[in-house]
Amino acid sequence: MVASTWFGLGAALIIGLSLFQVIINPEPLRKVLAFNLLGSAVFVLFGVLARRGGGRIDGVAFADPVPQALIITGLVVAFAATVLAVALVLRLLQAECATQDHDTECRIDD
Amino acid sequence: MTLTLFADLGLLIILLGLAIITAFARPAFVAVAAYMAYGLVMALAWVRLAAVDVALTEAAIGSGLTGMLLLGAVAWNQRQTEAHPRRRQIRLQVPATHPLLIIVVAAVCAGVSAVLAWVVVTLPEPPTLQVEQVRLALPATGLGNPVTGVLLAFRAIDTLLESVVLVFALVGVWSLADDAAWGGRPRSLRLVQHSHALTLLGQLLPPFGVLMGLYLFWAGADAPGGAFQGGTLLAAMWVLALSAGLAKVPAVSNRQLRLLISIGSLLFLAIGLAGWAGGVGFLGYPAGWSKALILIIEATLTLSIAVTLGMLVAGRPHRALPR
Amino acid sequence: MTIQWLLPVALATPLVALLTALCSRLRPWLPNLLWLLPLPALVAAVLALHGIPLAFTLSGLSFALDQPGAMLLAAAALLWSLAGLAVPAVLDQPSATRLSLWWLPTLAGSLAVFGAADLLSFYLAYAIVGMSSWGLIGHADHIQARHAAGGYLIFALSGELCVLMACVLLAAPLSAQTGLSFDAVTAALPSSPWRHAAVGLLMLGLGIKIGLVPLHSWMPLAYSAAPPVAAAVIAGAASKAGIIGLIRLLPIAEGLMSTWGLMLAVLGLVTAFYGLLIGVKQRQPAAVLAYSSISQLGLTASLLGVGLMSAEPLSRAAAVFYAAHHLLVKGVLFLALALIMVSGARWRVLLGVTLLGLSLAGLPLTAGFLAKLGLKPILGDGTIGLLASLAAAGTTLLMLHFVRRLAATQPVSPTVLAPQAWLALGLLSLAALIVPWLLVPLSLGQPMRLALGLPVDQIPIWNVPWSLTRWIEFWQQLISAPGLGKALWQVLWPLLFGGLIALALWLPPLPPGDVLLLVERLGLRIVCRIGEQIQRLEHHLRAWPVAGLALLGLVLLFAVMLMG
Amino acid sequence: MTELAVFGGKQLVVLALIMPLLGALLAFTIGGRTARWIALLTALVELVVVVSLAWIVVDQQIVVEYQLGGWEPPLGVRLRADGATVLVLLTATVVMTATMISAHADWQPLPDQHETRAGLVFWTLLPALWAAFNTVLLSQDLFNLFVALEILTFCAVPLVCLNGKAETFAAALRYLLFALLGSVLYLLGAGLIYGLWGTLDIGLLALEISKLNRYPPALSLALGLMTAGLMAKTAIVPLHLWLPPAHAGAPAPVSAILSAVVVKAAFVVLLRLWFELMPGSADTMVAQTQGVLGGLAIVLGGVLALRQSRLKPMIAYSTIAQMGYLFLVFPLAGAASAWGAGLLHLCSHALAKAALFLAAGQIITHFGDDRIDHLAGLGHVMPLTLLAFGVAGFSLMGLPPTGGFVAKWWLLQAAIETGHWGWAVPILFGGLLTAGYVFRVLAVALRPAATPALAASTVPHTANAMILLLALSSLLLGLAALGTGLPPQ
Repeated sequence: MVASTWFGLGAALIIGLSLFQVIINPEPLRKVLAFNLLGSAVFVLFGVLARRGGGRIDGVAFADPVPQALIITGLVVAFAATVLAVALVLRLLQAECATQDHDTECRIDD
Repeated sequence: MTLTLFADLGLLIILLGLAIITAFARPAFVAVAAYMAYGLVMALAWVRLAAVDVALTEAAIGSGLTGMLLLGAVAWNQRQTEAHPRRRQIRLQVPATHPLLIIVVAAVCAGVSAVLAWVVVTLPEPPTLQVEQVRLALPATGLGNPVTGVLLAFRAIDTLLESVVLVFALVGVWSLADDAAWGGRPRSLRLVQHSHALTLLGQLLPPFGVLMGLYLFWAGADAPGGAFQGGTLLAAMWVLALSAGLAKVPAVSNRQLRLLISIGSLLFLAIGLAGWAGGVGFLGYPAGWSKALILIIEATLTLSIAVTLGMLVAGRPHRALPR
Repeated sequence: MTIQWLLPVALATPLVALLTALCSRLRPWLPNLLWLLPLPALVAAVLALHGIPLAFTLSGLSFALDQPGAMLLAAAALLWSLAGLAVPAVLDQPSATRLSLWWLPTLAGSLAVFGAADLLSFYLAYAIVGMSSWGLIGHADHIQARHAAGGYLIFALSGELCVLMACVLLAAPLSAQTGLSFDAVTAALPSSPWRHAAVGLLMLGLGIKIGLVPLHSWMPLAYSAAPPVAAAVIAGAASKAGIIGLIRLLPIAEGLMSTWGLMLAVLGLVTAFYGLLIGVKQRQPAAVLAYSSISQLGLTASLLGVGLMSAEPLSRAAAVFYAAHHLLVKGVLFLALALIMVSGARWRVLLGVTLLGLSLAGLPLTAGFLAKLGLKPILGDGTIGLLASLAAAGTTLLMLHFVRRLAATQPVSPTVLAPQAWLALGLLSLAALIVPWLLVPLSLGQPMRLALGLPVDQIPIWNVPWSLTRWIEFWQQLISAPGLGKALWQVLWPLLFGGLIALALWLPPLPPGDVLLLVERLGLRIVCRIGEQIQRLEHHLRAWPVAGLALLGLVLLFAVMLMG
Repeated sequence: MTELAVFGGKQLVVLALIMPLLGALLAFTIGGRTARWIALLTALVELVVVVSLAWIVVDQQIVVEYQLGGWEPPLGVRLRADGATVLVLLTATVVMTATMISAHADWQPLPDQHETRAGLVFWTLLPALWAAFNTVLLSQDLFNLFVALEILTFCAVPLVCLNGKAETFAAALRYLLFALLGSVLYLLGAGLIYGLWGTLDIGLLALEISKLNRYPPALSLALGLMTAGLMAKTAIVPLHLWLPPAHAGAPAPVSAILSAVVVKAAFVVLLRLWFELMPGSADTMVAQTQGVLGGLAIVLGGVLALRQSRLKPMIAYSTIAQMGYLFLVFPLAGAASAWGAGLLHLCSHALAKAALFLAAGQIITHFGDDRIDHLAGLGHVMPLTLLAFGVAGFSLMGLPPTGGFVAKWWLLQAAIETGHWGWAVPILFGGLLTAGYVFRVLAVALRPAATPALAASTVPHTANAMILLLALSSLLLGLAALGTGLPPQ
């Protein structure tokens, strides 16, 4: 088995781990973190596919450029998602603190 | 051969360990720190997978900016928890889930992992990918880096959308402001009131960083690098300067700021439309002009991305401008 | 000169009037216009009866007037017009305005259902008339009306869904070339693999509309909750949508559905007697009329059932006539009730009501006599014929009971009605007495000849233009027929029998709605319980871990399924 | 230069995609009071563009294809517009334009203000969302679809909490996270497919897949991942956790767009996957499962809608039920009419649902109460709004001659044609439930008010006109479909 396949297996494992966290962990920040982990593992899988299609020219390894471009786009999109999610969590925190100060109940786990 | 395989396996084991810590560590700080470390090691892994462009992006955005963002959020969360000890934790779900449910979820996740692993092992040989097509088409673009070719020529629409994603994400972040704070500046990024070390760093590092960022963008045409990597580095330098208190975050109502943010996408769109006039269609480059046009697009994109990423890290406006 | 524009204009007039309701300044005028709006349809129907074919197609929906449709349309338009005349008199201004908003779509649907020439347009009109009747029934603002309207809605919707499914099944064997015309539908049905399901669903759906036992419970509640003037048009005209549906869609001429025919005949007869039995125990005059409607519509259904059983196309003709007659008479009876509830009982009105009520039972020299006579050759002299005669006896009993309850009706505060209301009642009564006589040669010609022992000529039943000379000739022949005396007695004996029983009997009252009330309370509780359980289930499904689990579960499930 | 002089179908396809994008960027850059006018102008131009495109495609019976940058797939990305695409495109355009016009007076800056937060966000993100939706419709590239779907989510989420109420932040977060989960799964699937054939173009992939006798494990897993991920974004039961709070909590114009347009995007991609990549998959177990979930959604959504006490949550649950109908297309795909039925249902539901939400918005603003039991007198105060509500409700119920009716008719026909009678049961039962909640509102609203002194409302005429337009479009759509004849071939 070549090294890239090992990376693929690792990515599969990390995907399972982070999916579990995304579903089970109740804290939104930890969910966001797990999402990032999940996304990065998915990109590794892309990278493994790219590497499989590559080879060596003049001793320098190269990989299929298309998945690489897709990963770069995907990383930026994932960053945008993270920013938005974190901003929402912070805003929610602030709203929660405000309601706490007024000592009123606010149900959000429904 | 075996030596590199051992090195790769070692890298993989470190990655797995850091992933497990990220996922399962109790304190949020530890988890985020582990994730940042994971990102850096992952950049190494990308080099091993022969994807240097991705390695640069991963290090800049995946590990650096994301890590910074999460670290800030965790810190803020902790401060608020201390300030409001009776505050309920925000949860999207009831935490005390039934143990049976947890076991079932774990089993299903393990199932997904197992099927994925099986699929990875049984992928057909030889792979049918696009290495050849890209190599044949690349000279027409005048570029030397195939990844940049894919990003800015073959799949330019993806890149255009990717650049606007950042703009709209920024609008989304701003939308969370209080109505009273609209038009004002985001909260100051200064971490501590007065730190000589940070000020020094803020003064020393940016010139090098900016240089490096500009190089990354310039090199991107023929070597690993490009607008996103360069822009991220520039943004990081700006953020550093902001946290050192050397510069002020601009107000969100600032016209110039908004133009800086959208100019990259607008110019991209304009050059894309000019393709019609050049007879090569939307998002096409007339023969001979392509490298120059791509460089212009990349230059403005780098600028816009840098400003947008910096503003994204700064967050929603907090204080209204004095009328 | 072409007058093809008349039919679309006639059918669209109520809808156009509905549009004027959008202007708040015009809205209060609507009730005063109600009598005018059905008149184009009346003209169209009369022209069609004179042999001028009217038809049009709009965006896949085709409408045309053949003689059965025109006959029912003429009667319905008359009723709608005259009842509309009475509306501003019996209701106060705001109430009448609100009623008009539902009156108009119901009117539109009720007229269009007789003109529909294919499956789609029929279902369109049928759904419109069914849905907008809901507004007429729930018009009054009291709990009883809401209750009745809710009950009606559940029944009507279930019925409509059955009809929809039946229509889809009927349309299934058709291709784009044949289109969805009724002829194509009934022609294709016998060989269709879905014929039994289609006819069964049709009977179920239309059975709800015409109140076949045990699907009748909504009718007494609805008719007694609705304002009587609205009940007049619903019981008179709107309910005939079910009859025209049976006439159009049952493959009577094909004779391949004898089991279904037998079922419909038996169910119809059971309904006829059931309506009578429960009806005589009612105290509210509107409820008595409702049960009478159940009974009469049941009899019509049984007539069609016998037709289906024995492949007798004449049954359609007889049913059309029977329905048209019932349409007008039921309209008069409800309208009389509407006027009396406002102004108090008057002996002249009661006398007229008695006469028309007995017309339903077949009183000689009334149009009802003709209707009963037309039934004879189709139902035959056997058990079914005897039962039909007994039903006529029961109808006599029921109508006398109604007159007694009507006489006892005391308005809360007697008011003097505008003369137009009495004019409407008078004209409608005259129409109910006279119009059927005019229609007889077209529809009942052959059944009556059979009944009277005259030779049946070869004139086709449908689509003979109506003319005065033909009409006089027809009656000259009939009056000189040898079998007239016997036929007269056959129709008269049940009437006398019923009258005698009416004198002898006095029964304690029952609440309207009978079975529905018993089922309702239990049913509601069960439905609420199920709803609660579903809500609880949904709440659990919305928990994040459960939804996430479901998502991953689906991923694995799909992957495994695709790997096969 | 001739290309510039005459806008053919190819140019129109590109314009349909980038006009809203340009509008969004300009609205953001210029901001202030001008943002609104830029967005409205964009909508009008886009309306002209899409109508012309639809005219060309329908009139000339052609499929317009465009290779972006001139690069042929598998290297480049291709846009494609066929009859079905332009129908959905046109529907979305009508909904968007009508919603924008009806909301044009909302969130205006006060005289001493330069711009408002909600105003800038609404007029920037709505055109952006539109651009993303159009990309989803037109793009033929699996990864490009992913990016477009992500933009759609990123624009929709901030709009959900536009009013800044605490509970809407939680709803928005829930929406974002679940949608992200769906996207990640989709992306993973797309990656695996690239690994198999080195292309992401739907047309090329369909060719490859048609050569297979048996699906390799990677393809099976990829399709499973993509299907489930997209289903999470369409909020099919049991993946609907995010929809009710988000759609009910958002401002009414946003709810209208979310329910009418946004949930449909993922469904369109799903249709592409199953009808274009794998034609003839109607009898597979997956299609049956999708149908079962659809039936479940119809029942669950209908019952929950009946049990809501407020107008907007009721309409939100109605969306869940109506999405269920769409999923019945998969098991019935063997019949010729199923595809048309799904498309027609999608469009008529979009129009009707937008009308319902906008009407609910006007009711909340001008009647001041959206508790269903408190609506007595509404018919007197806002007759036009209620009329539009009623017509739209009838379309949902499937009363003839609305689009909802024709769609239901065709679905039933498909059920008979394929011999899978069982699917008729949820279709018919769902109609009963829908009628239940629509009539429940009408019954109360038509009652005279408890306090008779309710003044006639001052609902702006433009808003009423737009709501009526949407409701009537749903009706006209049905008539037009009837005009094309039955059954569709």
